Amino acid sequence: MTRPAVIIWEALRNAFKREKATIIYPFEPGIKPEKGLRGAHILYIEKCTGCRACERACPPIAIEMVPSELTKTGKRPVINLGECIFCGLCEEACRYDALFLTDYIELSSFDLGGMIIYEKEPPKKKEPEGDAPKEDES
Amino acid sequence: MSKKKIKVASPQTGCSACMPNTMQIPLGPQHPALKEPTHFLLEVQGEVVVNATPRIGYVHRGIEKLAETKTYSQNLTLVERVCGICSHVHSVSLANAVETALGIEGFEVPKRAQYIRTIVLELERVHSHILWLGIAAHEIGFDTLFMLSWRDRELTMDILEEISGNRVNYAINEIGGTRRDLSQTQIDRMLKYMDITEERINRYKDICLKEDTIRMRTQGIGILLPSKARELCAVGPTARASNVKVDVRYDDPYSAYDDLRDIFTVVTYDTNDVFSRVVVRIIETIEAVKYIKWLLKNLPEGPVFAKPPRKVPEAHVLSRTEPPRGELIHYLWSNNTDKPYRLKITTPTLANIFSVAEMLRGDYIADTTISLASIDPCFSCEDRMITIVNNDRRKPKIETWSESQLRRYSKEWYANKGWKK
Amino acid sequence: MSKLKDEQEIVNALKSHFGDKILEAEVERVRRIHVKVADPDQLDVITFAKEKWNSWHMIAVSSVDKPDGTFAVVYHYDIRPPHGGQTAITMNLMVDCPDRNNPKITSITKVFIGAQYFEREAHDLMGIVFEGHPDLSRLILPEDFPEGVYPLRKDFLLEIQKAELEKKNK
Amino acid sequence: MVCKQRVEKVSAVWWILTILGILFFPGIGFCITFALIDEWIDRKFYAALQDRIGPLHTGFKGILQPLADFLKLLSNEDIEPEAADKWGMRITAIVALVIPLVALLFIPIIDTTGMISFEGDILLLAFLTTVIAIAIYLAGWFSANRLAMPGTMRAASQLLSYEIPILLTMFVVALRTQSLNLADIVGWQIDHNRPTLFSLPMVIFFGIFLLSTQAELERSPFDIPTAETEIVGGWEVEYSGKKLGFFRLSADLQLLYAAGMATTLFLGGPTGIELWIPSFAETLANTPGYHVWPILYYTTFFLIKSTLIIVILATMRALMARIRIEQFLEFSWKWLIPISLGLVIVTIFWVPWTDQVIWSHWEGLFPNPT
Repeated sequence: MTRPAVIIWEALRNAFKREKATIIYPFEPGIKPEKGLRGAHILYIEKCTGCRACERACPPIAIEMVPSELTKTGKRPVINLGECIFCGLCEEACRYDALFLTDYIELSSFDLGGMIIYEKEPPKKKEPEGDAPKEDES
Repeated sequence: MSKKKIKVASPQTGCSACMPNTMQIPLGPQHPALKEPTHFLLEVQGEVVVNATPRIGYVHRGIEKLAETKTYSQNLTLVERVCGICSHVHSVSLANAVETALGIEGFEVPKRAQYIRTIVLELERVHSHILWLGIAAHEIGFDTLFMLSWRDRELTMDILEEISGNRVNYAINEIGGTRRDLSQTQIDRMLKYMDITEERINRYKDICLKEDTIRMRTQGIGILLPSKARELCAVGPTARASNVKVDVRYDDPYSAYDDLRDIFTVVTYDTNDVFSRVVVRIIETIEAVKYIKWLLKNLPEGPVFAKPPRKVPEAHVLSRTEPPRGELIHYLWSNNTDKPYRLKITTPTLANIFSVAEMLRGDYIADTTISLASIDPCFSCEDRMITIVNNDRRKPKIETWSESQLRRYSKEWYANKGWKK
Repeated sequence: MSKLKDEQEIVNALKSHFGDKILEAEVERVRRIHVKVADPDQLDVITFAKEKWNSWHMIAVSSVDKPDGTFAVVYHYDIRPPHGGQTAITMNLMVDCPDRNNPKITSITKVFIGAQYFEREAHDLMGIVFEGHPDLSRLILPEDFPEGVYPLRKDFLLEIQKAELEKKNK
Repeated sequence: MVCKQRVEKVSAVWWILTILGILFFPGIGFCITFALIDEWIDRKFYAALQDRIGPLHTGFKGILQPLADFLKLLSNEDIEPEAADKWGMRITAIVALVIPLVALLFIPIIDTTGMISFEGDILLLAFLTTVIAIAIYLAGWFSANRLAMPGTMRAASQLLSYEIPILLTMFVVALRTQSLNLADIVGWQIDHNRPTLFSLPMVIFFGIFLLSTQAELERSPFDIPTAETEIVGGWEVEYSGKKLGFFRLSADLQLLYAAGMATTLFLGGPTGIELWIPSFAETLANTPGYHVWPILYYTTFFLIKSTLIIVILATMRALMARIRIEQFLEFSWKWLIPISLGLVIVTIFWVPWTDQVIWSHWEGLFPNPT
């Protein structure tokens, strides 16, 4: 037995429901799993040896090695999040536990340079580099 | 009406000279009903389509060529990007091919990894089919069903995000197993969510079977007879809706489908039209939920990853898998290095696009989009290579630009415009 | 090898029916058999398989630029097993095109209309001419793509490959 | 009646009041404002049916969103194709905006009579609705587009075949109330102490009217001429910028006009309490203050009733899939028109009799205070 407007009661129930399915995202927090997200990188420069394993593993060539005084081999990675595909291969390739993916996923920037993190040489100190990269303020 | 006999284009070529009393209407490359660019040139008489000529390749990105320059583990992430919706099945297919080649040397993938892969595959099928249901409802102007079905799809997406760390490109596969294991709390939550999903899909099945207007719009249009479906190599739900019993999960079991054979049913339906495809997809979703529950309950213990050797011995491997849309082929030639010699990918849409041209013939214009959507098209193919004819009049030449050249060009262009970097 | 009985039977049937025409025929692994024939014979093999085992499914057509500089076209054909078993067996039917400058092969579309788009794709990207194909116009590449440039051939290099080559030469 | 007093005093004050009335209240300004709010109600309720929130950020709960959309369209670039008839496109856009505005002046909103009211105005309104259909047809024709042509043809056939049930409904109400004047139709409902809706064939005609209205307004599920996923917007595919803004505003005004028409014909127009307590009308007229209280009272009831109609139309929008044009026309010619024609005959011959029977029951429910 077919008839038109089968969905009517469900639709009316929805209409007078208080909680709608929409999440007003930037104003309300979105649903996020507790752990395991792959977001922006965090680099512990004092553990990094500049072995280039992450550069070799990176499929979209988003990691570039630049000269540095802080590591053994004199190189350190610079990560371009604009080209990164967040696959996590670099995290796996790193044998010295220096590079991790954090769960910081709300990345945006108004210019191309804003997406490159760890571009400047960090100051020489023993504490690990700060938290996840800050959003560009321009 | 003129007495000239209307010459219908031969199915062999799919194109013909313009017929009398026809008007050509382009469908695509940009069209509100198409989520991805493709082009169909429709010849219509009044509201009736007499001929349709497809043209594809607007999203050709050169993945097959690019795959030859990357290592196998990098390629897994590359082939995931062939398609945004059925991404996992591509990486499973490639991983299967590589592992089969490694199997010559006695390499084996842990059972638990196979199960987790299959769970993700079926979750992907659930979310893809619900997504398709929403799109189909949108094409026939039933936006309420579209919104509600996509709301319920979020549950599946949340599960996938939780177990893999990403909503679209899961990157859960690795050659030799999976990267992540399932914890007991995750399994319990998945079982709970699957119950809700099953209830909702049964509700949609009810709606689709009982709603009059859906039947009016889907019955008797986009007809693909079984004989035609066989002749034109239709695959997947498109073929199964034409009552052709073909399903790679059953015919050529991979991953954990070998163990599923006892409870597996190949869903077919025999009205050969769009309605048949709707029914097949919905019932397949219910079946997929059943398989997920079975796999979760019978998940074997053990490791999820075995370290593979870096180099893959020389072999020609054909890996067949069944994405939500049809049949996916990865044909791999390895040559004893860590990079493939040749990787051939055939996506289900390429196999089905010929059937669409057949379906459209004789239908109304109003039905073209739902007929086209009924195969769940996914136009993802190859290279982003742009040809630019330079403006030098004395030496006109065609240049082929690669993506990085284009990027460099765009950066320079923006720099000239005074933009920041 | 009782496990591969069906596969062996198909190979034997093909060998006994075609004799010398089959250049190579072997069971690769479970549910995969490999057959190699010379140019026009693939039509006969496919027609034979179609009629004898009531098979109808052409899975895909691949084209390969082989390491020795010639091309090969591989037809992947789904054969329903002879004893009504439940799994399907895939035949990889390889055909060589020995002439690199003028690769030609007889089209399978006479037997299988459905293989038309697979062959057009191979023509577009690898430059193999399928004789007897009804319509070999461009399918994937744009219309203004330069003639005679085929992206999937090994002599077409991407930028990354060019850079690698330069490194090696240095 | 209030109106008649006003007509007798043709003076400078009367002229100024009339012109202000046409321009602001209850004329163009009020109608456009209320039409935009109507669109907001429509969108909000449609969203709620689909478990969404709908417009949210512009103004209170997004109430200014339709206005913002309209202003945005006004500021957009206006593209006119080479091959199109440019003046034709411009004029049809303006005509499409003007006609519903004119038609709205006939609807009784702040009084039991409209701004303009004469014997036989219902005929003029019937004519104006047809002109809208022709304007839409010409709009598609002038734009000279391949995708617009099927849309135009669909629009023409759909609008013309659903015009007939609407006209039949309008005339059956006129037959029932023995008048071709909207003011008299409202007056009849006050005199008989009930809306026209509460008599047997009228309920069915109310349904037919709403269905055909939905089809006339080209709203989902009957948005066949402008189906976005099929023919990319149909007849309005080539319209952009200001002209599209005009068409959108015209659609809102048509929605308000249709709601007003349904209110007037079936729900007793802007009247409320006096439908059951006839003496209330006199009390209202004798309240202190120059026409302020009656105007507020009538406007409020009109708003409530038309909003109800709009909510019904919005619900209708969410329930079904869009059906094909030929199925839809078949439905009109094979079912809707024969049924309404049959019911017209029923009304002519049988209603005076049944009316008495039914009304005798109603009388028991609402005792007459006089």
